[in-house]
This record gives sequence, structure tokens and C-alpha cells, in this order.
Amino acid sequence: MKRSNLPLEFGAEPMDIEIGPSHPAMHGITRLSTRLDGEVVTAVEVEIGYLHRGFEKECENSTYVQVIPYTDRLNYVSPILNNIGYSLAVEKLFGLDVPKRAQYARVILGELSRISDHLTCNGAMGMEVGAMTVFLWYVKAREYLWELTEEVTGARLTHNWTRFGGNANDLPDTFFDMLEERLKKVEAVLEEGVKMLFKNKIFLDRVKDVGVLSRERAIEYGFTGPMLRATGEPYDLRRAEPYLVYNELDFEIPVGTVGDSYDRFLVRHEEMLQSISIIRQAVAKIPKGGHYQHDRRAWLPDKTEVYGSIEGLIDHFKVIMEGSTPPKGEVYQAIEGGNGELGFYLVSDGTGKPYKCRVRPPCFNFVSALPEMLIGHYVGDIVPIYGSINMIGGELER
Amino acid sequence: MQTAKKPSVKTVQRQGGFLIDLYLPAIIGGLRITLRHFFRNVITQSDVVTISYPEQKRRISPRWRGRHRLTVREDGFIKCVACYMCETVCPAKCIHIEAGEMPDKSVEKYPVVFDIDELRCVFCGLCVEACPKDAIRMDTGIYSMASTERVTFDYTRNMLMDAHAKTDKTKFPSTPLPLTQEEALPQSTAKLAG
Amino acid sequence: MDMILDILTIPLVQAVIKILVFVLGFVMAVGTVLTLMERKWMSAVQDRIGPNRANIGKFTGHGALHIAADGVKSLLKEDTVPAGADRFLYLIAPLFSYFPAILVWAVIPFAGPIGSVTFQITDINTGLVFIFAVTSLGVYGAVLGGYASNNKYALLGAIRTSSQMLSYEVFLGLSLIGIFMVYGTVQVSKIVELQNTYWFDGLIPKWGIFTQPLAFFLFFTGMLAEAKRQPFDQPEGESEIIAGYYLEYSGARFSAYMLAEYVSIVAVSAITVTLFFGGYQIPWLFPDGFHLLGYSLALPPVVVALLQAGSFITKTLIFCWLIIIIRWTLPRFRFDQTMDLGWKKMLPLSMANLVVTALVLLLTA
Amino acid sequence: MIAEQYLPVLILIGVALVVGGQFIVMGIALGPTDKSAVKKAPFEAGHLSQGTGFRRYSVRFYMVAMIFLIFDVEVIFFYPWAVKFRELGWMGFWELMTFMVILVLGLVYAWRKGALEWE
Amino acid sequence: MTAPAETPPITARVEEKFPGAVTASHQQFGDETITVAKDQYLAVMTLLRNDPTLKFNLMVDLSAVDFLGQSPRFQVVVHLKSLSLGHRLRVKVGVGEDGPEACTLPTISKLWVAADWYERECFDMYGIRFQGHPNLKRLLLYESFVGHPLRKDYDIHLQQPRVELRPVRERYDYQNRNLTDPSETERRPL
Amino acid sequence: MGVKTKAPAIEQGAFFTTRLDAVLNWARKYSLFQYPFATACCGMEFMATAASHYDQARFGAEIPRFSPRQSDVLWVAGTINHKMAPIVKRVHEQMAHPKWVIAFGACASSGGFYQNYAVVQGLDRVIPVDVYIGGCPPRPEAVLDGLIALQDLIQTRGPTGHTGINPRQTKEVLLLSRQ
Repeated sequence: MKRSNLPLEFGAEPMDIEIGPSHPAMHGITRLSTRLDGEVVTAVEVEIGYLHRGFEKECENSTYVQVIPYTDRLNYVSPILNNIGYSLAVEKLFGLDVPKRAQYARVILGELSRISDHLTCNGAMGMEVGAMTVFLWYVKAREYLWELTEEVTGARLTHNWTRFGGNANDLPDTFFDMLEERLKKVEAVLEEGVKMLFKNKIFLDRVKDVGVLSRERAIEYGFTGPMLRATGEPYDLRRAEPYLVYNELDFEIPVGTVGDSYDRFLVRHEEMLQSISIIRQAVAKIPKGGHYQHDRRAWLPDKTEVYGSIEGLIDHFKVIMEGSTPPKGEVYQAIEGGNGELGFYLVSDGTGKPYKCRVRPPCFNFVSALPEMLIGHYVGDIVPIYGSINMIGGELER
Repeated sequence: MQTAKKPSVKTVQRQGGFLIDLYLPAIIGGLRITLRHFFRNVITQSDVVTISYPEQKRRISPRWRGRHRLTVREDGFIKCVACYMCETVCPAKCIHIEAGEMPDKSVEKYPVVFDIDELRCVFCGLCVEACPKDAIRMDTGIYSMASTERVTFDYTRNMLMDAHAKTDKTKFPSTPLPLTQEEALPQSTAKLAG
Repeated sequence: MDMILDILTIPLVQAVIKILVFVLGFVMAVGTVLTLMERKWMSAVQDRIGPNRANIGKFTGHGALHIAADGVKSLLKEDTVPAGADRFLYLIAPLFSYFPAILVWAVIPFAGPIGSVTFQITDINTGLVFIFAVTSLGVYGAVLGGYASNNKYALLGAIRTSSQMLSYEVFLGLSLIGIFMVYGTVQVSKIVELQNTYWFDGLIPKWGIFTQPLAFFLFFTGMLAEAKRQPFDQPEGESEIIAGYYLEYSGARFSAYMLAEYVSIVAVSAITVTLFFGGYQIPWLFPDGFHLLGYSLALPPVVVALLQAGSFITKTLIFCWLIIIIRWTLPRFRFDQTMDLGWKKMLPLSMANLVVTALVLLLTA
Repeated sequence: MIAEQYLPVLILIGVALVVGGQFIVMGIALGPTDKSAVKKAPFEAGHLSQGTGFRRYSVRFYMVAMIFLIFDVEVIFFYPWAVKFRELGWMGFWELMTFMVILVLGLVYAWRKGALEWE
Repeated sequence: MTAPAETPPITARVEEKFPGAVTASHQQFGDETITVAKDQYLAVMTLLRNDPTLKFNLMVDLSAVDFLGQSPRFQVVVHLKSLSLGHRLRVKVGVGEDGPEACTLPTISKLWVAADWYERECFDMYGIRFQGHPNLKRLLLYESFVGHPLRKDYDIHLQQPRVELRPVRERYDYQNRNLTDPSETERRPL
Repeated sequence: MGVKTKAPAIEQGAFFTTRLDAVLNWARKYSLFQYPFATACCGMEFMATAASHYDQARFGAEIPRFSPRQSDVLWVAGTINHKMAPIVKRVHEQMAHPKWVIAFGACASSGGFYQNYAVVQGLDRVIPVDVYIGGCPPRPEAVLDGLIALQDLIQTRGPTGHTGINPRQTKEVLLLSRQ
């Protein structure tokens, strides 16, 4: 940024101003204690924790399956991805195999979740630079997707859908009936978003070259996901460490070049389009079969077994009363969440409750890098930068 | 672990250039879209997606997890056997059960108190999954609860059974279940009901 | 009867009547309705319905009653004065927002004159300079309000307002000079009259938009900034500095600011229409009727005046609408970009426009 | 003549005062008041505000004010010229060009000096 | 845990450079894990970051596990990932509880900036102090909070409010797991 | 500063019966400027309610004002933990009278399933709450029902809301079951 050669201070006082937590741009829960020289941010201290809900402590006091609803509320814009990540971790611990159909279903719903995450992020970014209309259109599109997930899981955003060994229920026919139409609608909204924002100089001015973080710094800060890809590093766990059936699906990893808010916006936009293509491929390839493979240690048997056989009933009681009892050990499983590497680190002591359930929150790193991204920028830049990191409180502060 | 597939990378296209620097083309382009929406919505309302809620209601998924109900057997007696499964599995610990026995021992146990604090409930549906008797369900289709008093969210056993009575069974057809134990129970308990 | 007519011929009485009709009857009414229309129009853009529930019995008026609800509620809302505020300035600051929005109407003609009766409150012979002077008064409302609030966000908003207004004032003035040169007068009524002259044998009217297209864009942009409308609503900066200069204002004083904003939208539209879109003129309509390519249609003066007033009001409303639609289309500039745009792009452009206009006029003279 | 022209303006000022003033008066008269300390504290995103809102501000903003003053005064000189433009003809044009060049130089100077930058 | 017969390359490399630093290692569920001695921790981490055959440039996660009743009580767990070489490693280091210097660990925030906040969070939750950390204060909780909630001996229900809480009549007191308002329940038999 | 701020003069009478009051309350209920105190998951549903599909603007509750001076209803959408409690309390106290509070979703209303060291077990332990909306998060329909419940409350009780009224003593339970 160009600096004027006027002396910086003519006796002007720097202004200390609290931005957040209750501030429109802070999504309610982050506090930036900033020091301003005129309009320029000269110092920032980030304070978080306004949404700390004791996730880990709750997990340690819950059985394995009770943790799934808690994971819904980590990244509450893409909850199914959290479900999947956690379930994969537990399944790894148990050594369970998930039926192919369940894996495909997870991919489909996971990508729907990813789209809704990116829609919210990009829309909110638009809103924060003043393009309220685009935001509302994007939320409208998100609504279409939520109807789809509701059709499958029975909830709009706190799905509690995956189980150890499969999913709570199968994709219904109505889902497939609705899917293509909804995807088309979403694509139409995205197209409108492109026309409204992508060539609009005002928007480009706001997001271009703000919040730049180089690839090296981004890696230093532990960035993953769209934020890292925007700097040019094509690190996507769906390809780097494939899980589920991503190896059977074709998609491209969008990367940016500069690593500013604009690249992040573009990368997210492109990822949405890629996700739509992934969903279409997965729908074409999804095999017939069961959605859940029962393992007596892991989770409940099928209802027919419970009602029909005494063994089933005993399994049922046991798993509810004691919880799922995995073998002792520790496991780390990461998936590509909406914001990046969403890792679950579980320590099992052989009892029904996780001894330790740690989630590696991707946006934790982003927020920790905020001071570096903000200092030297204007007050007005706080908003698009903050918007572009897609801070999700539940995940950040757990 | 699966082997990694070679990722194909796509570099996103940054916009820029003289035409964009002029501001006006994009502004006019944007106005075209908004005006299209505006005129469509003013003249034909064809783009309006709003559901005028209290009057219009949108179809919700048959799987929607709404307020609970306690199912009853064909003879009208509560299906619940107070086994505490749902209370155990509930992550919100919003279910409170006190078991009791019928004087004539016609059923093993039944809930004397079965309260759900629907304000605490997170609608995860684990209680339904955990119930071995199909006694608790969340398919009432009641998706909306709002009140000015906190106490109104405390649902007692009888209120939950009322919800069962009122549930539109056609709208939320119960999933076909195999013959269950209590259906085979002798009809004698019917006399005790009510 | 004669006495009434006599009284009516007193200019001052005429002026009072005009003020009552134009300002209170038209401007304030339109400004008030705009508060609702903005909500309805933005809903239409965003595929929504917009406010429609306020009702008296069965009557809802498609949400019209929400205006009444908003008004009554805001009066009954607590009137907060933050600790440490400059009480007097804080009290009177909203008043200043009304000066530009209302004073401007002094010189804006609603229709062509019928004999000695004009439809302009007063025909000041330095009309444009008056407009120019008055619009710059608006800054006081925001600056005093923001400064007196003893709130940092409000202070930021106030400073932004003043800087933005100062920056846009300069080229606003410069862009108008082209109009002066083309029409050779600063009297608003004359400028409007002259916009009824034609090129090519009465084919194309010499409206400001045709004689000074660049100046129109400059002027309109500047006016948007003066009215603090998106994309220049940095002083309010909803997502950055919360509500900017009126952050601490509540209840009635907050509505005073809000209403002033809408009234100034009407004013901005009216000025733009007057200077660049022929004011009350309808193309090919002369005081005695329509004339186009030899065909003509004679009309009585009263009908002509009515048509003209209708045309003026319609054009003004279209501009109000456009300003609102623009708001819901565009993102907002960052504050420094607003300033850059003003000083580094608009100012040189307006200078260039001046030179080109002068050259063209001299060469064609 | 002058009085006749400007008296309506005075009335309009009165109207503006009344229109704006009614809100203020009615707001004070009708609205409830609460004088608790927390209520009166300036709002700063839910925190106690440190220091006062009245403060000396960054010099950039005063720079703009000064540049504005200069330019606005210069622009005023254009007005009489513009009105009499047709009568002055080419002579007036070149005179004004000289003036304009000086003005542009001033702008360029301020620009180069960074007075228009916002850092 | 016993080391597997075949030592994986990363563990081997660390053992080669710092003999005796790796006190245990395993490869459970395919996650390569080493436990290092506390005094060698910083050196091993530096090696892991800088060694050309290891190049762990992404610090994925840092947290701790509280093994209450065991010695050492805490285990700080660091997950590392190499973007260029694609491998992962879990590094564990035991941190004791007693003694003046015991509940401390050298900071790795000089090696990976990302560790800064993770260490603050770890301090907040477990009370493990990271020596040399530039700004070691609470991250998620507030300064007036006493204790460290993720320690196993911290009662999950022990709240430390910052504002005076208003009395609320609730049907159940969930803190104490009992029915506070039994009069309203319907206890009549069916 | 205690829990109770001094009740303003106009709020002394808790129940209004006159026609004028009915008109004033009518105005209040259809002009609800809102302060979205959205902290967590419920904020997403709050967005969804404000967006095109549900459009709570229809009720006049449209304009989000992030200034407590200008807002009438505080939507606390999401978990309030002990770190946030002083802030929500301050914001509420800074809101201009008359004001109402809606606890949006399980967490805000009761703490939901976060029964641990961090989370306040219900917003009503910090500030008085007028309307509770159950659900985790509640569907937009529920949110609109909550809004309607608040409007009914305003119409019947005037500007006081729940402040100072013992909820147990009144039988006017505005439970909505509109389905």
C-alpha cells in the first residue's frame, strides 16, 4: 500500500476502539481491540472465547454417540462435514467398514454442506461490503440446500446424521427427486452473484489486495482449506489423504495466486461449482445397498433385530447403557471441512466415553493470523478480511 | 488409508482490466439483474419465494424431528416401559423419568413421571433411536414452539400422550414395524387403561 | 372574493401557499412514503414480500400502516443522551440535516409559469449558487451529531461525513459550471426554460443530460455522496462503524435523521431532474401546446402546467426509485476509495469537462 | 427585490426547523427516560468505552478540509466567468485556462505530496 | 506402548539424530507417533521442522491430555504435517504436575507461529505453562476464571459467573440433577 | 447497578386497557427494530428467517440496528457463556426503553445441552426474557411464531414486557401452537 510522505503524526491521538463482540462485522463473538491512526489500523488484539461452550469437557462426559450432536454445532454452517469427520475418526478407532452407499451418501451431503458453508461465507462477505442483496440471494440458495438435507436427516442444520458404521438413515427417493432441480437453482443464484459482484469494480476494490498473506506465512500460521488454497498451495485433504470415496470422483482443486480476500472469494466460489459437479457424479455412481453396517460394539442394531431377537435387545441395551466401547488407543482423523483441515483426535481408554476428544478447528488459525492481516489496512478493510476468513464461532471456540 | 490421487489444480481467474476500471459497465450489469428481479416481482411476483408463514405453511420433511410424543398401544396404554434408555442417551439430559409399577403387575413398569423439557431438548433424535419399544417419537410435525413462559416448555407425560393423539398419522405415517412384544401382550391390560 | 384574490397576489402569501403545498404537501409526504417504499422495493429486488402485516381491522394497505407504526413508536421511544455528550449540540444536530433537503426547494420550479403566477417558491437570480451553498449545509447535521455523541464510532462517522462532503463539494461545483456555460445563466427557472430549446429543428431537446452527459454522471455521483447513499454510505458504514454518526441517537431524533435522509433523496432527485432532465419540461410541450415536426396540439395553459407538474413529479420519483435500487445493487466503497474517487478521478474529470465544454461552445459559437 | 426573493427562504428555514424540531420536542416530551449510568455510557460493542469520544483526529482529515477550502474558493471564481463566458469569448477562455493550469498544478502538487492519500 | 518391530522412517530419523530422545513410539491406526523426552522436546521439534527429509512445515494441532493419577500427569500432543512430503507425525511429550518447574514446556511458537494460540489455549485449558511464549494468557476463558477446566479434576458443572445471576424457577435443576418443582408433575397412575 | 433499572415513568402501570394504549402498543408491535445478538448456530437460522424465504420483514421487524439505542427487541440467538454474559447484559441495559428480549433457541433459553462450566443456563439468568423460542436451532417458522408471540405480548401488556412481572403469577400464557 502506498504510503504518503507526510509525517504520520501531527499530535493526533491514536484512537483505541473496541470492535466486537457485539458488532455487525464480528458475527457476534470476536473482539478486536484496535488502535486507529485516523482510519488506519495500527494495532490489533484479538480476543475470542465469547462462544466457548466447553465442547471437549462435554465430550469427555458423554458417550461416543452423544458427541455427534455436539459436533453438529462446531462448524454450524457445514454440520454434516463435522459429523462425517468425527464418525470417521471413531470408525477408524473401531476399525469399522462403512457400506459404499453410506460413503456416497456422506459425500453427497457433505458436499451440499460445503456449498452451504461457502454460500454463507461469500454471501456474508458481500453483505459486509454492502451488497446486501447478493447475501440474501445466497441465503435463499442455501435454503434450497437445507431443504434437501432436511429431507434426509430430519433437521435443517443440526443433523446428527452419521453413526458409527454408516448413517442414521438412507437417502430417500424424494431427495433424489428434488436434488437436480435444487442444484440448478443454486447454480442460477451463483450465476447472478457472478454478474453482481465479479466484475464490479467497487467490490473488486474492496477485496483485492486486502488481507494478503503469503503462502509461506499462511503455512506458518497453519492455514488449511480455502484460505491456504487462495495463496496457491493446492492442499486439499480430499486429494492429499483421500477418505470416503473421493478417489472415485473427479474434481479440480481451485487455487489462488495472491492470497488476498479476493482470491479466497474466488476459490470458494469455484469450490462450490466443483462440489456441485461432485454431487452429480456421486449421484450417478451411488450403488444400491445398506446405509448402515451394524457392529455390536459401536452402535445400535437395526430396529427389526431389537424387536425381534433377544440378542438384538441385549446389544441395544448394552450400547446405550455403556456407550460404544472402542479399543484403547488414540486416533487422528482429518477431513476437508468447510474451512479446511477439520481433525478429530480421540483418545480412548476402552470405556464408553472418549477420554479425550479434541477437534482441530481450521478457523482457529485464521483468526490467530488476523492481526497480521489487518495491521496497516483501513477500518473498512476489517470487514472484507474478516468476512473472507469465514470465522465460525462454534468451531473457533468450541 | 487410500492412496492419494494426483490432484488436478485450477487457478482461479482474477478479474481486472480497463472495462472493469470504468465502473459503469458493471454497475449497469448489476442494475440489469436487480431490475429484472424488481420488475418480475412487482409485476408478476414470479421470483418471490416468501412463504407467508402463519397462513401458508411449507411442506416439511416427513423425517423432521419435531416435538416428542409418547405412543400408546392399541389398547390405549402407554407403550413406554420406563427403561431409562432415552434418559440415558439424551445428551441434553432433558428427559426425566420415574418408573412405577402397576398394582396388578400386568405390565412390568410404566413411567409415573415422564417429563421432557423441550426448551433444553436439542432435537437430536437419539431418544427415538434408543427406545427399544417405539414408545417415543418425534414425528408429530410440531416444529414450532414459542412462548412467553419458560414453564410452558415442560411437557409432562400426559401432554406428550396428547401430542400422540393429535398427530396426523396420515401426514407422518409411522414406519412399518414388525410385530412387537407388547402387541402380543394379553388384552387384559386394556381394562386398566384410562 | 376580490379581497382573497388581492391577498393571493401578495408574493409572500403566494410563497407561503407554495411552501405549504410543495414542501409539506409533496416533499415531506414523498420522503415519508419513501421510508416504506425503500423497504418494499428492496424486498422486490431480494425476492421477498416486505412489510405488509400492520393492520387496522382488515386494512393493511400493503404495508402502508407500517409508516404510522414506525412514526408513533419512535416518538414513544426513550430519548437517550450519552454521558459526556455535548448536550446542546447533540440536541439540535438532527435539525441541520433538514436544511439542505428543504431549503433546496426554494428555487426548484414545479411547473412553467402561468402569466405572473410561478410554480417556484422564489426565483432567486443566483439560484444554482444557492443550491450549491445549501447542499453543503447538510454536513453539519452529521458532523455535529457524530461529534457531540461522545462515541468513537460516531466520531469516525462524523469525520468521514465531513471529509466526504468536502471532497465531493468541489467537483460538484465544477460539474455545474458546464451547465452555466451551456445555458449562460445561474437562474434555475431560466435553465429549465432553456432546456426546452431543441436541436435539429425541434427534434432533440437540449436537456442537461444531452448537453452535459459527463457532468450528469459527475453531478449525480456527487449528489449520491452528499445524500450519503450507497455506494457512498461510509459515514453510516453499517457493517464497520455500526451506524456511524447517529449511533447514539434513539427514538424521535433517530427518526429525524432517517426522515432527513429520505427527504434529501427527494431533494437530490429533484435537483438532478431540474438541471439535467429538463425539470418540469416535457419534450415538445411548449406553453401553448405540443409542437413536433410541424404538427401541433394546442392546450390551455392550466393543462400545460398540470402536465408539467406531473412530469416533474414523475421524473423526481423515478430518480428516487433509481437511487434506492442503486443502493440495493452496489456494494459500498471503502472510505479512502471514496476520497480517491472524489479527488483523483472526479475532480480531474470535471475540470476536463469544463475545458471541453468551453472549447466546444467557443468552436461552435 | 432582494427581500422579496429571500423572505421565502427564511420561511423555509422556519419550516425546516419546525419539521426537524417537532421530532426533538416530541421525543423529549413523550419518550420515557432512564438515567442509569450504564444506559448513558457510550455504546462500544458491549464494552466500556475507554477515553472520550472527543479527541484530536488524524491530520489527514484536516488536510482534506484545507485542500477543500482552497479549491472551493477557486471554483467560486469560475462562476462569474461561466455566466459571462459567451461574452468573454476566446480571451476569457485563455485567461481561465491559465487559472485552471495553476489549479491543476496545485492539485498535482497536493497529489504528489500525498495529501490525498489516506494512510 | 512398545515400538513395532520395523521402525518407520520418521521415528528412525529422529532417533538417529537424537539418540534416546524418543522414549516410545507406535503406529496405531496408521498414525505414526513418537513420545519424546521433555528436555529434548524443543530440539526434536526443531529437527522435525528443519530437517530436509522431514520438513514438517504445517503444525496441525497442539493440545494436551490429562492422565490424572499417572505420572507424568499431562501429555502434550502435537500433530505435524508436511505439505511437501505429505507425511504426518504425532509428537507426544509428558509434562508432570508437581514441583515448581514441572508443569512447563518450552514453547514451539518460535518454530510455527500457529503454535502461539494453540499453546495459549492449552495453557487456558490445562494450565501448562509454555516457557518463552510471547503472550501466555488465557484465550478462551476470562482472566477471573480460577482453575483449568479441561483438567480431569475440574468439575464440569463448576461455573464461575461474571455477573450476578438472577434467580430462575426451573422445573429441573440440571446442575444438581433433581426435580425442584415436583408439585406440578402428574403422578396419578394411568 | 443492580438487576433492576429504574422503571421509567411511562412504564409504571403494567397493564393497559385504554384505547390510546392499544393504539400505541399497536405501533410498537409493528415497528420492531431488532438488535441481532447472534452468537452461534441460531444466528444461521436467524439469517434464514430474515432472508427471502421467511422474510420477517413482513411483520415490520425488518431493520437490524446494531445500535442498542435504536433497537426495540434484542434477539439473543445462540449460546451465552459466562464470558459473554456481561456484554449481553450491558447491551440490554443500554437499549432504549421500551425494549424486549427474545431468547432464541435452546442455548439462549436454557443453556441447551451445554450444561457445563462455560455456559449460562438460560439467558433469563442474566436479563429478563420476554419470549422463549425452543428448538436447536428453531425453524424459521418457530422464530416467526416467537415474533408473533412477542407482538401479542406487546399488544396486551404494553411496553413493560416481562420486566418486573413474576411469570408464575400471571395466567396469561401466550403459548402458540399454530399448527
